[in-house]
Parts: sequence; C-alpha cells; structure tokens
Amino acid sequence: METTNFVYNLIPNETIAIIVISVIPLIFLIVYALLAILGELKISAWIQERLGPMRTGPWGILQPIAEVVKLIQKEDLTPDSANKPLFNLAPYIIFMGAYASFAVIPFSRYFVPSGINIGLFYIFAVGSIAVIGIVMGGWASNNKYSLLGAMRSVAQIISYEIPGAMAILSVAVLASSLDLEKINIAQEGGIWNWFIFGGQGSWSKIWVFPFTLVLSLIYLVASLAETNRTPFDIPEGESELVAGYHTEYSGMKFAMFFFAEYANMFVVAAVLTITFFGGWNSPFGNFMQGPGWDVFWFISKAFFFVILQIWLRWTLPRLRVDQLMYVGWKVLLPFSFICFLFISLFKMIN
Amino acid sequence: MGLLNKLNQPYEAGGIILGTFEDILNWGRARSDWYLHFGLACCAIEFMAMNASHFDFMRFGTIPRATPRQADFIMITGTVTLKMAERIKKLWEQMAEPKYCISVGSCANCGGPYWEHGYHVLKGVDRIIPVHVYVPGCPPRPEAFQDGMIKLQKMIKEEAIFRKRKKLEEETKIELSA
Amino acid sequence: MGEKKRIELDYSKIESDRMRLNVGPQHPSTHGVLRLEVELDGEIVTEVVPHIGYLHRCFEKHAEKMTYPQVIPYIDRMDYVTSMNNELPYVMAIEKMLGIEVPEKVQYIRVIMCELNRIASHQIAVATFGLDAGAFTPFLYFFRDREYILAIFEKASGARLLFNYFWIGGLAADVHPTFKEDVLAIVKQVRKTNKEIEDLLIYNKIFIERTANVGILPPDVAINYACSGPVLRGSGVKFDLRKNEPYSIYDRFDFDIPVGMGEVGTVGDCWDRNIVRMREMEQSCRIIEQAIEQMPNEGDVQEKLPKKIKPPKGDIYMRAENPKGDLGFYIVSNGTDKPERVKARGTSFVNLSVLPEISKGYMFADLILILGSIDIVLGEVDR
Amino acid sequence: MTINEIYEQLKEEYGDSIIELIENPPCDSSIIVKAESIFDICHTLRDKPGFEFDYLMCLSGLDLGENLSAVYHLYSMKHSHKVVLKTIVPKDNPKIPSVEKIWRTADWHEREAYDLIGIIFEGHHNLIRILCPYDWEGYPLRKDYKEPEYYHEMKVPY
Amino acid sequence: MLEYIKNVWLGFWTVIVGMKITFTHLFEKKVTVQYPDDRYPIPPNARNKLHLEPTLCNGCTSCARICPVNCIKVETLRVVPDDPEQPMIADGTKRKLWVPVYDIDFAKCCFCGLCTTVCPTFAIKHTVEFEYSTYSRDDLYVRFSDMSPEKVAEKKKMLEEFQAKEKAAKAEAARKAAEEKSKAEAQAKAESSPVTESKESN
Repeated sequence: METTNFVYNLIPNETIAIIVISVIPLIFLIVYALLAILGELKISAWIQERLGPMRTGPWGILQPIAEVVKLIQKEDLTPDSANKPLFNLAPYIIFMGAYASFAVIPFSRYFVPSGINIGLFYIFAVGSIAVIGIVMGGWASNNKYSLLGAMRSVAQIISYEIPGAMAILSVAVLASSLDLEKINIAQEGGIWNWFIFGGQGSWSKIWVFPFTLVLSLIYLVASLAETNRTPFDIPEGESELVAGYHTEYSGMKFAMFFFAEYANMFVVAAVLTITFFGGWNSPFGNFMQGPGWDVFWFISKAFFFVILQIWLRWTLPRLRVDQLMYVGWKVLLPFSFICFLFISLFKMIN
Repeated sequence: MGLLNKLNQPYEAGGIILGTFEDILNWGRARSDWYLHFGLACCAIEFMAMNASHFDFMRFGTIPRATPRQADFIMITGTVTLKMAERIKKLWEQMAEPKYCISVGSCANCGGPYWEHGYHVLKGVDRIIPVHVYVPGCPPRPEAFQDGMIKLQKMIKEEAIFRKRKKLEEETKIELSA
Repeated sequence: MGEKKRIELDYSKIESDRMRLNVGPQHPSTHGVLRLEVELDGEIVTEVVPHIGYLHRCFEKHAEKMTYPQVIPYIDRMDYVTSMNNELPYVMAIEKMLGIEVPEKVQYIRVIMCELNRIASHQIAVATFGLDAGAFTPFLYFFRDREYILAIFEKASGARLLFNYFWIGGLAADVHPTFKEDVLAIVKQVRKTNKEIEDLLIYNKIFIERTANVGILPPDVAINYACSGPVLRGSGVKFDLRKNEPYSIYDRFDFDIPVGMGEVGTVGDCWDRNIVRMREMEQSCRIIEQAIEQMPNEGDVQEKLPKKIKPPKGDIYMRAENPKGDLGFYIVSNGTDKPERVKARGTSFVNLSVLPEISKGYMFADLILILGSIDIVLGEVDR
Repeated sequence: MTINEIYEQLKEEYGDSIIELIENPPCDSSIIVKAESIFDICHTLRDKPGFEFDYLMCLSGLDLGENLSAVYHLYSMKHSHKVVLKTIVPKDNPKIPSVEKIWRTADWHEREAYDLIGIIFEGHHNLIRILCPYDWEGYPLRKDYKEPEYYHEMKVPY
Repeated sequence: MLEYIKNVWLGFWTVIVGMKITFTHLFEKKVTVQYPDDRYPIPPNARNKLHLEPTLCNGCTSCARICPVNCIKVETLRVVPDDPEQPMIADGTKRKLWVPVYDIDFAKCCFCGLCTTVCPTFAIKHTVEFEYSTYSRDDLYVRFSDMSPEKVAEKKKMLEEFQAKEKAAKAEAARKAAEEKSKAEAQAKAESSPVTESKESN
C-alpha cells in the first residue's frame, strides 16, 4: 500500500520511524487529555456562573498539570480483598483500548499512523476492549458498588454499540469503503460534500440529509453511552454507586481510568468527525485546504464534539438503567435501521 | 507503593535540583486537592453554599470525590456522634497517603454546643483521627472554609518530602539556635 | 420512552441471590448521615431498613438543662436548613403559655422571614433532588439565589444559617432599613430562576421519566404515617396548617395550597412531591408580597418581658407549618425557668418512616430519588 | 368536638379506664387514661364516627420522677379537632400497649420513647433502639441518667 | 405509536431547550467573588469572632451565665476600697471588680449572640473577623484579659489582706455585738419574761 505518512519520508530508518509514529499520538493524547480536563472544569464552571480553577497559574491553566503531579505522588492502594493481578491490570487494559484506536485515526492526509483498510471496523473492535477492563476492575475490586457499576457498564456499552455501528455502517455504504482515509477523501470539496449532506454527488442527495442527520445524532448519543458520560453515566453515577467501577482505585491507576475516559471521548468525537463531518477537509472547498490545515480542521472539529459532550454533561440529568436500555433498543435501534434502509435504497437507486 | 515512597530513601546530598523538584511536587499536591466531603450537619449546608457559584471552592483546584481512595483530604463538617465515629476512622484508613484532615465548625473541633451534656457526641474529631487545620465557627462563613483551605495549602507547600532534606533542615535549625 | 409501572413480582416463586447493600451513612446522596440497609434482587429493591441516629445530638437532653431563651440556638440546629421556621412554633408556644401578644410589626417580620426561609429550604430540596437525578447545574442556580436570601438574613440577624432571631416576645433585632426593597428584589429573582429551572430540569423528559410513577404514596397511607408538608400534599391531600389552622397572622393573606395532581404520572409520585415544592415557592412569593405591603414601618420589635421567663406549670403542644411539614413542640413546664421536657416532633423523622413502605419494588436508582423527594434533614430526624 | 365532649363520650364507653380530665388554660387540656386500655381507646378514637382521629401528631415519653408517662396528641383531618391523652405507668414496670397497629407512624415514635425514656410498648413488632447505637446502655432522657465514661474505647465526657 | 413518536420528540426537544439555557449561562456575568482577593460585603452586625474590650468590662458575668454552651470563663476580684489605683471603666463608672480571667473558647462557641445582648457596658461584641482557623486547637482558646499575672497576683494579695482585715474587723464587730447582746440579754433577764415572744415572731 502506498505510504501516506510524512514521518517515513523524514526518517529513513523504518524502526525509528515506527516508534516515532506510535509516540506522536501518545503525546497528542496526553496534551489533549490535559486540555480536556481543564476544559471540563472551566466549561462546567462557566455554565454554572462560576469561574472554575483560578489559583493555579494564570486563570488556572496549570490545574491539570498540578493534578498529574499530585496523582504521581499518591499512594497506590490495592485492597486486601481484591484480586491483585486483575485489579492491577484493568486500568492498563482500558487505557490500551483507548490508545489503540489512535492507530488508525487520520489526523492529516500525510499522517495516518497505520493506514489499514478496515479502519472503521478496527475502531469498533478495539473500542470494545475497554469493556473487558471495566469488568476486570469492577469485579477484582471486591466491592459491591464497583461490581454493580461494572455490570451496568457492560450492558450499556454492548447495547449501544449496535445503533452506533448501524449509524457508521450507513456511512460505509455511502463511501463504499471502511478505510478512514478513503472516507475522508470522499468528502473533499466543501461543506456540502460532507456525508452529513450525503457526500459527493448530484443535488438529489438532498433526500439523504434528514437520514444522515438522524444517524449522526444517533451516533452522538451512542458515543455518549460508550464513554459513560451523562446522561448515560450510570456506571459511575455518583448519587447511587459512589464512583462505580473505579471506586477502589487511587493514584496513578485511577489516573489511567481518567485518561482513558478522555481519550475515548476524543476517539468517538474523531469518528463522528471523520464519518459525518468531513474529517480533515475544510468546509470551504479548496480554501484553507492543505496538509497543515488538515490537522487544524480535524482537531478543531473533534474538539467541538468533545466540548459538546461536556456541555451535554452539565445540562442533563441521568437516566435509569432500564430506561437506558429502552432508549438503546427501542428508540435508537429502530431509527438507525430505518435510516440505514433509506440510505441503502438511495445508494442502490443512484 | 507510589513514587513517593521510593523517593523517600535517603539521598546523598540534597542539592538545588532536589529542592526545586520537591517544590514542584509540593506545588502539585497543594494545588490539586481532591476532597472527600464528609457532610454531617449544619456546616455541610454552608459547605454546599461554599461550593456554589458565589464562593466557588473549585477555584482552589479542589474536586469533590465520592470515594475515599481518590481523595487527598477529608473535610469533616459537622457533629461527630459516637455512632458515626468508627466510620470516620475507617474512611480515614481507606484514604491513600498523603492525606490531610480539615475539621470544620465547633462541633467537629471539640463537640461545640454539645460538649457539656451531649452524651452521644464525640468531643472533637481529633480524638480519633489527626486533624491538620481547625476552622472555627458555628457554622463558619463560606469564606472561613476557604481560609482553612488556604492554610492547608500553605502547610502542604512547606512540607519536606525527602527525609534527608528534613534532617538537613533540623541540623541547620540546631546550628542556628546554638 | 415507555410507561414505567411498579414492578410486581411474586417473590415466593422466584429464587435468586439477594444482595444486601449498605447505603451510607456516608454516601454522596443520602442527604446527610442516613444509613439504609437495602436488600436487592438484581437491581430491584426488596427491602429497605433505615438506620438513623448518626446525628443524634441529644437536643432534648440539652433543652432540659437550658433556660427558655437558651434553648433557641439549639432549636436552630435541629433542622438547620429552616432555622427561622423552627423557632416559630417554639416561641409561639412559650408566648401562649405566658399570655403575651407580640407587636404587629414582629408578626409581619416573622411571616416574611419564615416564607423566605421556606423558599430557601425548598430550593435546597429541589436542588438536591436534581442532584440525585444527576443534574448538577440546577443545583448551583438554586444555590446562587439562596445566597441572596441568606444575605438578607445576615443583614437582619447577623448570621447566615443559624439565626437565633425569633425571641420569646419579639425579635433579636429590628430589620435593616432597606429590608423591603431587598425582599422584593429577591421575589423577582426567585420567580425568574424558577421559570428557568422548570425548563431546564422539571419538564425535562429524562427527569420526568426518572421521577414520574416512582415512589407512589397513596393519601390514606400518607395520613396513617402522619406525613405532612409537601409529602402529604404531593399525594393530593389539601392540608396546610397555615390555612387549616391559621397561626400567627397567616389568615390575613391570600394564597393557594398546591397539591399533587398526577400531571405526568400517578398522584403521589416523586414528581408530584417535587412540583408541590416548586409551586409553594411561588405561593410564598405571593405571601411575601402581601406582607411587605401591609407591614407597618414603625413599632417595637421586643415586648417587655420579666428578666426570668417562667411559664406557668403545664404542658403545651404547638405546631406550625415547616417547609418540610408540620413541626411540633411538646413543652412541659414545671414553673421554673428551665423546661421540664421539650419534645420535638421532627417532621423529617416522621416523613422518613414512610420510606420503607413506598420504596419496595422499585429499582435501586429510584430508591435514591424517592429518598430525595421526601426531603429529609438528618438534624431533625435524629435531633 | 371539644375535649369535654370527647371526655364525656369516652367516660360513657370506658368508665373506669378514663381517670380524669385536666383543664389548665392557657395550657392544653388532657385526658388521663389507664395504660392497659390505651389500645382500645385509641382504636375507638380512630374508627368511631364523630371522633375519626386519623392523624397521630405526636407521641412523647416523659419522665415524671416516680413514674413514666406517655402522651398522645391526636388530630382529625376530617373534623379538625384535637385531643391529648396521657397515661402514667410506674418506673419499675413501664409497660404500655403499642398503638403501632392503629397508626403506623407510632412505630418510630414508640421506638424513640423506648430508646430515650425506657417505656416498653407491648405488641410493637420491632422494639429496638432507634437513635442511640444498638448496644447503648441506659435511657438517656431519664432524670437520673449518668452518661457513660467510655463507649467503644472512646471517651465520652469532655 | 403516536405516543411513542411524541415521547421521542419530547425527549429530544427538552434536551435542546436545556442546552439553550445552559448555553446562555455560559456567557453570563459570573457571580463568583474571588475570596482572598475580593470579599463579599459582611454587614456590621454579622456574628463572627467575639471580641471583648477589657477596659469596658465590669465583670458582671452575665455573659457567662446566659451563654448556652458555657464557653466563657470569667473570674473576678473585688477592687479594694483603699487601692491606690482606683480604676475606672472606660465609660466613666467606677470599677468594682477586676477581671483577671476572661477566656472564650472559640472551639465551643456557638455564635448565638446572646452574650452581646445582655452585656450592660457593651464590652463584648461580635466582630466581622472570621479568618482565624488554626493548626492547633489550643489557639482557639483566647484570653482577653489585659491584666498581667504580676498585677493579678498583686491585686489578689491586696484583696486577701483587705479581706483578712475586714474579717478581723467583722470578727471584732461580731464579738462586740455578741458582747452587747449578752449584756442586753443579761439586762433583759434581769428585767424578765416578754423577750421570748418577740423572738418567735421574728
């Protein structure tokens, strides 16, 4: 396959190049997570007419760094009654699941860490690894709250994967590909060519718009559930389950959970960006289009969706466990099927 | 065991780098304090008010945690009864080091208005767990909570992490006094 | 989203592992230090046993050791969210025993303060109820408004939470000169925020789904359990001491008693109890507006009293409508300056006793909401 | 219905069990009844048309020195009238029939009176301590109560 | 089915409404008062830390008696009439009592304000000071008396001397009275009977 990665061109030695390529997303992930934590603190505060962290650096911008410095120093407790190997392994597995997704996320047409042609499928497959970590952590903690949280989390993630996958599948139908790069390339040429407006093609695609819009919303909702955020934060619902599956974790292990949550938020936002909102493409056709701009557009779009998730979190109450299932199976799933059906029909007719 | 415990070994020499490093570590701990709110009585309502928009406790970099494992300090706000005391002890033991305790209000300080005839009131939470900062008031104003928080941050900042450095300081103190 | 019906299971036929879960005494949403021993069948609650007493501060013992005026600070600390309302039945009882008529101005100030405190208390109730449902933002909007109310209390009495403001035969101090304007400004602000919260939280579909048809309390059960306040009125019983048995000067004001009507679910569910509180805030605003209009500007705020307050021998039971229900004081006087016995009928204490009855058969998450909708304050439950 | 009428009617029905009517304005008037028949009297008060006291406002225990006493404040939602019942039992044998089956709210009130004063309510389904810990000793609101020196290795006095 | 569609639509719409409200709040003016730098206005009658003006206190101890929590400890010494100092209270009245001990334990105080209302000389007052949280509970035990220990010892000694003198004088007086009485009695006896009746009436 033709390599599209600029690192290979820069560094002749392949081993070093691969290492560099794998490290770049990690660095990005850490920087992003710090920003997202700060964003969460600040946006929640502003919504509530507060100021948020103000005393750590100017306007509190060093707050996440202080938190990391603190978490490193924190004692790492393992409860006596816990199953130690599983307890210690769980946070790394969750983090791994989130980090592995970054392998296929195309930041720019010249930087795709690993350009495999089943990228969408890969993201969904790897994203499910987190479930294993959650169950492991919840079960190994030997705490009733953790176990309840983990059980809920699994049920939730598995049921919401289906409507989410259906939504993404319709994009695969429109693009005729599972390759994230190809999906991106198929949306080139301005905002009207994004898949939310039906992708490239004649004006007849306007018929698809309502369905793609609904599908993008369905994916957004499903992604909220997959990342365990309000209104679907039942696994860690503070008012019921103390802190859910990570009740017993402290120090760096907890930080792993924390990082993984924010990394997952970015992954789902990135998938939404790639599939429906044009990925790295500029909304103005060829204006502001180019390798550098690619990164800018991609990250800013993804950030918008991250912020949307934060915004939703601080607006809505949380659902109950059976209602969550109801929404997943009886609302999102039928709607996603209907939309998928119509999009497939449209594709067939065209 | 966290990194802290490894760093706890005696160092050959505590230089500037070590000192700066320690300052950074202390800065981190002072600026990012997650708390376990132990709301018991009247002071807990003022505590909620202190968390609310007008006073905004989060400005100090404090985030509420529901579980003791992730908390850095515990804020005891209200009357500790004998029935409750054992649970506080348990929670304190569940917290991860380094941990601190702020006792807020007359009741938590020494039994407060209930010190004389309160047959079921623990006369001061410092009888069961160590207390680092006492905030007086019944209930204290929200700003007084924050004043206590500032005092705690000041205390953390001045803490010596490395045993060697502590020793050095003690020696210099002895020298100075001699 | 579907109709949530009470889940009826024949437990004798189902054999499954029950899990015993201990909620509290330090749990983020038990509204204090309540401990619930919950038996769960999967997610469904089969039994709830409340264990109280984690804040038993021996109020009644202290009351026996104190002189009559000295008891008032301790009464403040009973239901610490509604101190003004707590003081009212106590001082009224002593005044009735002594045969004192308090001045007109005092009556009006007492009513205004009580209603302001009722608003503040309901704000906390609705806010924490929203918090139990996972909505954090309305909580802070309410607390922002509550801060303005507390500012008035502080200006008048000097304290923010525990006032010691109503004294036997009058008030501790006169109100500040700008009192009327401040109060009217607050009434305006309260109405504005309530409108906003209704959009943001109360009529939110997720919130309705969570609270409607949950924790249904039928009216006859409510009366048998002697529930009162919004818990009783949420079940559709039109009973309010301010109307049914007017004390102080409540018969001079025109206001309605909001009751639960089952608008989105069944009468007596959590949503009804909650909406009663929201609507009562509006009624309190109406009372405050009328009281401000009628309140005399001039006048004494403290009746002349003997140096030692010695009510005649006898006993009296006085109750008044607290935000949480009717709070009663049973005072036995032995003719000296110290009461023989002061028994407080804690509103929350009585209301909480209905929890095991109404929470069986619902999900664990509902239990937290049902508890939130009863709106207890542990200081009053345990005293 | 005034308390005098209630007293007359009760006297007619129960005779000797109703001891006397105490009137002491401005304080509350109260009817003193015998402890053994409190359950029947309460039952009549709740169910007989004309009385219909469906709301138990308060149930308090009292330490009178020699004796213990329980005071019942009843209210009728339908007729808006009140009545106060009092029973007196000796301290060495403080047994009163429970009214928990008549008004469910009495459940916790009676447990509280048992916990703090030490009145034993016969027929209560679960008469255990409610406010104090389950292993607490003594009845704190009795006048001769001495607070313990230590509880679970925690010093109690200041 | 219609119900279902309506419910889904309501679910969607109320979320949008909520988001609109929170969005408008995102840009509203923030109400936070940044405490150590800015301060919330505290009314002058606010009940925070107590303060005693020792020059005003006349040692009547009514504050200690009214205090519901007994957190005020007052000890007084009588001012000896022949004390060369003859102090005055700041409001001009003559001091009858020294106040060598006036302690308030702020760890116990319940800030009810009763002590300030009973004080006849307005010596004890609530201030707006609230920032006195400490690292040790002993620091919350505040001693307000302005008398040095030496002065206290001196006054104590003076009082003791005076009391001894007084006692002696009293004993002298009593002895004299007794003497006179016995003399009178002897006289009465000599004059015989009606004395016992008057005693009974007393």
